[in-house]
Amino acid sequence: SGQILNVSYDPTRELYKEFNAAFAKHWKATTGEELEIKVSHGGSGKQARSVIDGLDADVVTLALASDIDAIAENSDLLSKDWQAKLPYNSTPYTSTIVFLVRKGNPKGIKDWDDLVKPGIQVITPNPKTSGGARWNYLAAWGYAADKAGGSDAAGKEFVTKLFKNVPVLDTGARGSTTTFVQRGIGDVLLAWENEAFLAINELGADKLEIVVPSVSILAEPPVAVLDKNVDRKGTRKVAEAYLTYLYTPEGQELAAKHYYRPRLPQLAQKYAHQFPNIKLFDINKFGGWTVAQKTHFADGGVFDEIYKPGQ
Amino acid sequence: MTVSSGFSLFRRRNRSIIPGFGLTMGITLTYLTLIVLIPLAALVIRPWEIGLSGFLHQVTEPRVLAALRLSFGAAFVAAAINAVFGLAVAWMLVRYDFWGKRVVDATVDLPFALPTAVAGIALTALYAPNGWIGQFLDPLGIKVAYTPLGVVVALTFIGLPFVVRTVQPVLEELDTELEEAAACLGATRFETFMRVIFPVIFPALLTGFALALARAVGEYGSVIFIAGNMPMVSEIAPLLIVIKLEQFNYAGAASVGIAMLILSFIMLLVINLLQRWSRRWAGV
Amino acid sequence: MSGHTPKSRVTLSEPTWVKALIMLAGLGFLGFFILLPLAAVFTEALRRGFGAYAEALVEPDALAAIKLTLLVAVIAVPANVVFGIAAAWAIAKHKFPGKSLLLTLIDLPFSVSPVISGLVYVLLFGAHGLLGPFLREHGVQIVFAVPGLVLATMFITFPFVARELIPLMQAQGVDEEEAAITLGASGWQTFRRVTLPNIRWGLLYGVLLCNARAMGEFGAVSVVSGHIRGETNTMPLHVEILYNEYNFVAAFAVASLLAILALVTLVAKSLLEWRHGAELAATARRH
Amino acid sequence: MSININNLTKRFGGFAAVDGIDLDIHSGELMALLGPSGSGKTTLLRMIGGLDFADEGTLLIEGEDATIAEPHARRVGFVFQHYALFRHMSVFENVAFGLRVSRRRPKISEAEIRTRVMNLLELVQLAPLSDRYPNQLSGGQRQRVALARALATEPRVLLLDEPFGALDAKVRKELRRWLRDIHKGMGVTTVFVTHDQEEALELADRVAILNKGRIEQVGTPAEVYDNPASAFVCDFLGGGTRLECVVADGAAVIGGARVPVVNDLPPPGPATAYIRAHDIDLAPAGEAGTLPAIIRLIQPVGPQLRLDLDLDGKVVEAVLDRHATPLLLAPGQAVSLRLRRANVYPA
Amino acid sequence: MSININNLTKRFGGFAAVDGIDLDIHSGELMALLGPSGSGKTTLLRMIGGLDFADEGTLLIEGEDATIAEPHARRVGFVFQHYALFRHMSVFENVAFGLRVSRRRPKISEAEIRTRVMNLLELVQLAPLSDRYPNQLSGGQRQRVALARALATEPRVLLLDEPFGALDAKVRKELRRWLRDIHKGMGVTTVFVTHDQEEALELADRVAILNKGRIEQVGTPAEVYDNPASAFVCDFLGGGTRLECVVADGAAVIGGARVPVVNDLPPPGPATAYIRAHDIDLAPAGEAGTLPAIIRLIQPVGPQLRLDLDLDGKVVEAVLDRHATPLLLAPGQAVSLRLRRANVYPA
Ligand SMILES: Nc1ncnc2c1ncn2[C@@H]1O[C@H](COP(=O)(O)OP(=O)(O)OP(=O)(O)O)[C@@H](O)[C@H]1O
Ligand SMILES: Nc1ncnc2c1ncn2[C@@H]1O[C@H](COP(=O)(O)OP(=O)(O)OP(=O)(O)O)[C@@H](O)[C@H]1O
Ligand SMILES: [Mg+2]
Ligand SMILES: [Mg+2]
Ligand SMILES: O=S(=O)([O-])[O-]
Repeated sequence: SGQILNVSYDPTRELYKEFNAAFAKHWKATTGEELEIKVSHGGSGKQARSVIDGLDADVVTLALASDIDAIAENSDLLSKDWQAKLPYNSTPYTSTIVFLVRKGNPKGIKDWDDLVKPGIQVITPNPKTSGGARWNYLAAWGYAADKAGGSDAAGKEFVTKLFKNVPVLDTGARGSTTTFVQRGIGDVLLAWENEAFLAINELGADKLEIVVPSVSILAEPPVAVLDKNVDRKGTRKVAEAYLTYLYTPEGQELAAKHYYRPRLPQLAQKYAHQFPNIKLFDINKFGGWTVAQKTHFADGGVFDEIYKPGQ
Repeated sequence: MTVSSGFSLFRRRNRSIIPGFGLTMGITLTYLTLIVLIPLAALVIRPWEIGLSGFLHQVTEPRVLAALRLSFGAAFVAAAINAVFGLAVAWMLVRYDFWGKRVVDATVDLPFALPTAVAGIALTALYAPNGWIGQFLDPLGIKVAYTPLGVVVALTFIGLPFVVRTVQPVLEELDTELEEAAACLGATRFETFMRVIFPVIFPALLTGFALALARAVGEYGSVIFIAGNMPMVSEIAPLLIVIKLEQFNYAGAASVGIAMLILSFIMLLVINLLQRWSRRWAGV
Repeated sequence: MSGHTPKSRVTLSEPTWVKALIMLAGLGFLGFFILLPLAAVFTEALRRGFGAYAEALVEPDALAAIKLTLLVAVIAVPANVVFGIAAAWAIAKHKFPGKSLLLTLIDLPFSVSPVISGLVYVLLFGAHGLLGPFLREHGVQIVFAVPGLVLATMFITFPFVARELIPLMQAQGVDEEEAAITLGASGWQTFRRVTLPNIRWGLLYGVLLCNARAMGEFGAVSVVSGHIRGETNTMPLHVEILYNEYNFVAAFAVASLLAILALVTLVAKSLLEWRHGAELAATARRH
Repeated sequence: MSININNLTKRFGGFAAVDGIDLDIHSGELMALLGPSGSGKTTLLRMIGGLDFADEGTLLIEGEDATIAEPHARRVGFVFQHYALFRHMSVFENVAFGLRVSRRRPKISEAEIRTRVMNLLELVQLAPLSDRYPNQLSGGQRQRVALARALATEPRVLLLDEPFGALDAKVRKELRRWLRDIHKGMGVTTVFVTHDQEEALELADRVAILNKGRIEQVGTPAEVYDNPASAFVCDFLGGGTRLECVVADGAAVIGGARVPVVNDLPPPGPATAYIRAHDIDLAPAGEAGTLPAIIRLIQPVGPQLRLDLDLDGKVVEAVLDRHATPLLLAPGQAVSLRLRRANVYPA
Repeated sequence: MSININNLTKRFGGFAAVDGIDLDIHSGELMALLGPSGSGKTTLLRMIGGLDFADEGTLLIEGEDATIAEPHARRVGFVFQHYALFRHMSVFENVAFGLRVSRRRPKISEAEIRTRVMNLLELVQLAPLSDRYPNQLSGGQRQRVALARALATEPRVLLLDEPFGALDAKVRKELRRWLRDIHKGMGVTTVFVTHDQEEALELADRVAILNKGRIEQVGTPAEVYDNPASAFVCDFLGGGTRLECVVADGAAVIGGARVPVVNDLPPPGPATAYIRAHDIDLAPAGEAGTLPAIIRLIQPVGPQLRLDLDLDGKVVEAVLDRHATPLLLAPGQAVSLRLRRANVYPA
């Protein structure tokens, strides 16, 4: 019987729990082989680092392309053009960033501008360690920059103000959700759309509600096969099938069920009612992940500047 | 007498009568080298690729400095709190009889045994604004969780047993005759404590303080849950190491690690000197 | 005038209000920092009743974590026991130059951040570490696998047994060993029949604490674990995972198991102290 | 500075460690409390010093009731068996301690403290060591520091618990004379505890002999040695060999020999006699009024000759002056014993 | 079972704790190593026992070189000062230990171990306590267990380090006699260390007196007491009062009085004389050949009268027999001293 390891990020726990079972069944049905699928979850950056350091993964399913880029850059596990190997930029599902507020929206938060008002506490994880947080950051930046006619200065000013309103920086998306929901800290949580839905289901529709901003970012969590590992372990076939299965209607159904926006047009349509209609911009606005990562999140990047003393 | 027996004579005259030195020393050094020294050497040589200037640049970044300041500052405050209250606890356990004393005594060691992550989660649950304790502090404007104060709380928790457990035996062995002698000479209870008891337990108190401090400086598991992790404010140095690691900045992570080691070492050295000074009467 | 009430040892007690203040400070401190966190763990664990509690513990991933934790402890603790006894024997029963340096080195892991303790093994055995590539070529996986967890745990708990035994054996001196040797006992017989019985409670105490810490370590193992569900998650890591799945009851249930372990350790320890107080009193009790 | 103890009792649990003791200690006197271990000596001394408080009875110091007074109010100096020196203070600071914490106002000036401490250190011959710490001193030196410290506050009464108990034989002997001299010089009422008979007899003006919390006898060393009031006292003060005897005609009859009795004669009938080793003379075998015995062992010890003699299967110890022993003695030899005197108590 | 020690030396760092010692211990003898603290007694004993190894010199036991032999190969029994009993073993098991770990083959049977241990416990009078643990015993009892344990392996040589050092005076005296009896009964060559002169003189067949790692004198108790080979030995063995004198005409002249010299006379000229307290007689003031003195203090101690006498400002101690002192003495009285004998050494 075979075994593969999927190294993923925090908010996909529920999705892959179900998806793995489904794929194992599918695999058994098509090949007759028993398949055991192991998963590892954690902050997206940490997971990428583990893979680089030798965590023996067959596939990675991370929060953003730059984390897989980092793997390609810092190891020889997969080639730099990994993103071209699967449809839709190797992103079988997408998501976006929405706001989670307390029931009844007591602070009256409607859109991004409300987040930088004095006295509003915003909860987001640390962009240095969390993939989700980087999407949060870029979504806010993009909104402000667009509003000012594409001015980076406006974007920077906006996120600087925004992070002044952040009282707690957890290391991962899940930590932030707990802080917001369980500890009662903050007025608004910036969250993956699927996290927001999950939080409402798991932790109480009576306590929370989702606020959809006017504009947000199209978050594309990518997937990839780690060539070197699968070749060494002889699992290439099953690993590729595993990721391809994400693109099948079955896989897409499961993604949708867990509030990821499906890519396949017919399913996207089927679940359109489930997802609010937001104007979305994508990462290319920032010149792609490689540039965005370097400009904003690398050591000495814009995000670090926000936390320079005396500001 | 042959040469060889002459040699063995020389050799055997200098040996100790208790056997097993070679074997046990061998085991000790081998294990120490494999488990501790080689891995730490790997840490120390890691930043070489960035050179000394790179190292200095890494550790003088404002965020690194702030984190180091927090880690060491909060650890210092926590150790100080433990010194004061730990002394009270030790005193209470040694000098007073009360119901449930044995149980209280046993629980002092809990922070040794309780996993730090569990402690972190539990403390956060308690001190969050809606927690058991936090709900009473919040209206007073006292925020514990997600502030440097929270870091101090977590570090106080993990350092708690050290002071108690180093002071307790010294207090137990403290000859009550000393106090009686002081009383006979006309000292008040307070004078007796300050002039007779305290100087004697001070070295032990210092040891406990140093141990609590050393443990607290590097603590990670219990702190990240309660700290809030705000850069420049409540971000501890070990977290910064983790963050740097996740940025694939190994040299940076190792640099911060080395900076912590060096600072801890200096700090412990100072405390050791202070301790030696405070026990100058013990040396012959 | 002489119808006084007898008092005793007035000279050695504080005024009642001082006494009350000290008790209040001591008990209050312990209450806030020990009792409440402990109560919080159990309250949360039993929030959904005992059924949910038990269920959380027999869930396969939880069982795997428990098994892994035990496995790690079963390897790391005996290794540290052998080391601790050897080090204590060499240090307490013999004279040699550099003894205090050796003592300092033994204490070293204690002042090293757990994160660093994990990091050093990644730097050594990671795919880009000093030895990693070589080991990988030969199919040896250390970090992100059980060996890494064991190594990090060994590092963290390295000083525990030695630290417990050294002061104890130093306080006991070499008289009894010398006596045994003059009576014709061999080195091993001396150790087995004279030294070991004398240090057994101190040793057991050291083992208990070493074990508790080995099972409870979080920071170091978190760095080298890889967090593979059902495979490289120890109990503390599993607690974090459950917690991150919003499965608070299960998280605290597993945590409470660790807390129970801690409590059992402490009860065993205080029973030991109660029955063998004098023997243990010689140890400086530092960890 | 006299001390009057009246029916003093101290119980631990149900057990009376000091059991209704009456004792008067005169002003300026050097009094020994002598008794076996557990006889209550320390307990009594601690009550005098105010370190323990009596369950019953009263204690007057200089006529004032001090039964429940605090130690410092009694103005006693206490010297502990194990010295209880402050380890972290130099010799000087140890002695100065009582002056520094004094409640007297105005505070004693630093200059005066210096003078007084150095005078005391001169007295105990430790002035050159004033900067040392206690653990840099020998046992005898420590004991002297302890004494100087107790004297610094000018106590009315000096109490010492087994002052030389922890010292070795030679130092013990030296310090005895020294203590006697100090006491003579200062004249402070002094009570010391000991379980060493020789020490008590050599040092004290009067000796109180305790047994099981009660006083058996109080008197000068000569009184208690020559005329022990009870078999316990006699035995405890080195009573010598114990032999059965019969009291008849105003003397003790032992194995047919009449032995003069020095203490109050018990009523006629069977009794117990104690014969001290010094009170035995050797005579050639067969002399009248003597007891036949066989020499088992001869041991010259310094100026003395110690003999173990076999008297009807019982070992009798005798001590002779080595230089004054005319007989040529050898083990196995048959000799006669002449018992010079005995202490006799009812059986 | 004789022991021949030849030029034995042991250094710690640069310091010679034992410095070229030669000593022959005869078979069956009871030898005392006597000396002040730090004189190297323990170090020498440990080398004999094989617990330390010499830097120089040789050590023969029964003619065989044992300089570097293991303790068990030497077949010595060692009794440690603080007993070093195995705390976790009963008295029985302590004594049986040496038999159980014996390398003799075939193993000693359990039945035989039982017999031998119980015999030994009978010998040391502890048979009823065989099930107790060391901490349930008194000091004297522990010492006897330690001795029984050392004897169990039938050593050729028994070594004891301050065997009674930790016991109180009374018990110490009892055990002395008991050890002498045991030694007599078993006849095993025995070496014991002590710093108590009386103990060495009373117990040993011969005494070796150590000073600073060297032997000052070896001889029977009477020899070393009567004829101390050096001022150190004389002083250490209770030399008495030290007085300046001049050697002339085969005698010592002290303050005009001629005093017979008992030891080898030093060359004429200034010298130091030691006069023992027992060697002083009192005579009415003004008698010829005497020294005038004034009585400072009279202390009856048991059977003796101890006097402090003032001789030209120097305190001289004298001991008289209380019952044989005809003069009526009082402090302040002027008397004459007749010095019976002196030990004299070059100044
Ligand atoms: N604090 C106490 N609690 C219980 N019993 C005590 C206490 N102090 C003394 N005793 C008991 O009282 C009795 C007398 O003790 P004390 O110390 O006065 O004797 P001692 O004559 O000084 O003996 P030693 O010569 O051994 O010092 C002993 O039986 C002792 O066990
Ligand atoms: N292991 C050692 N290391 C260094 N010096 C030592 C050692 N053992 C003994 N000495 C020194 O050697 C000298 C002789 O010591 P030893 O113990 O033989 O004396 P001792 O005659 O037994 O004295 P005591 O009567 O105090 O027991 C002392 O000055 C002592 O300090
Ligand atoms: Mg006492
Ligand atoms: Mg010695
Ligand atoms: O899991 S996150 O990387 O989105 O925090």
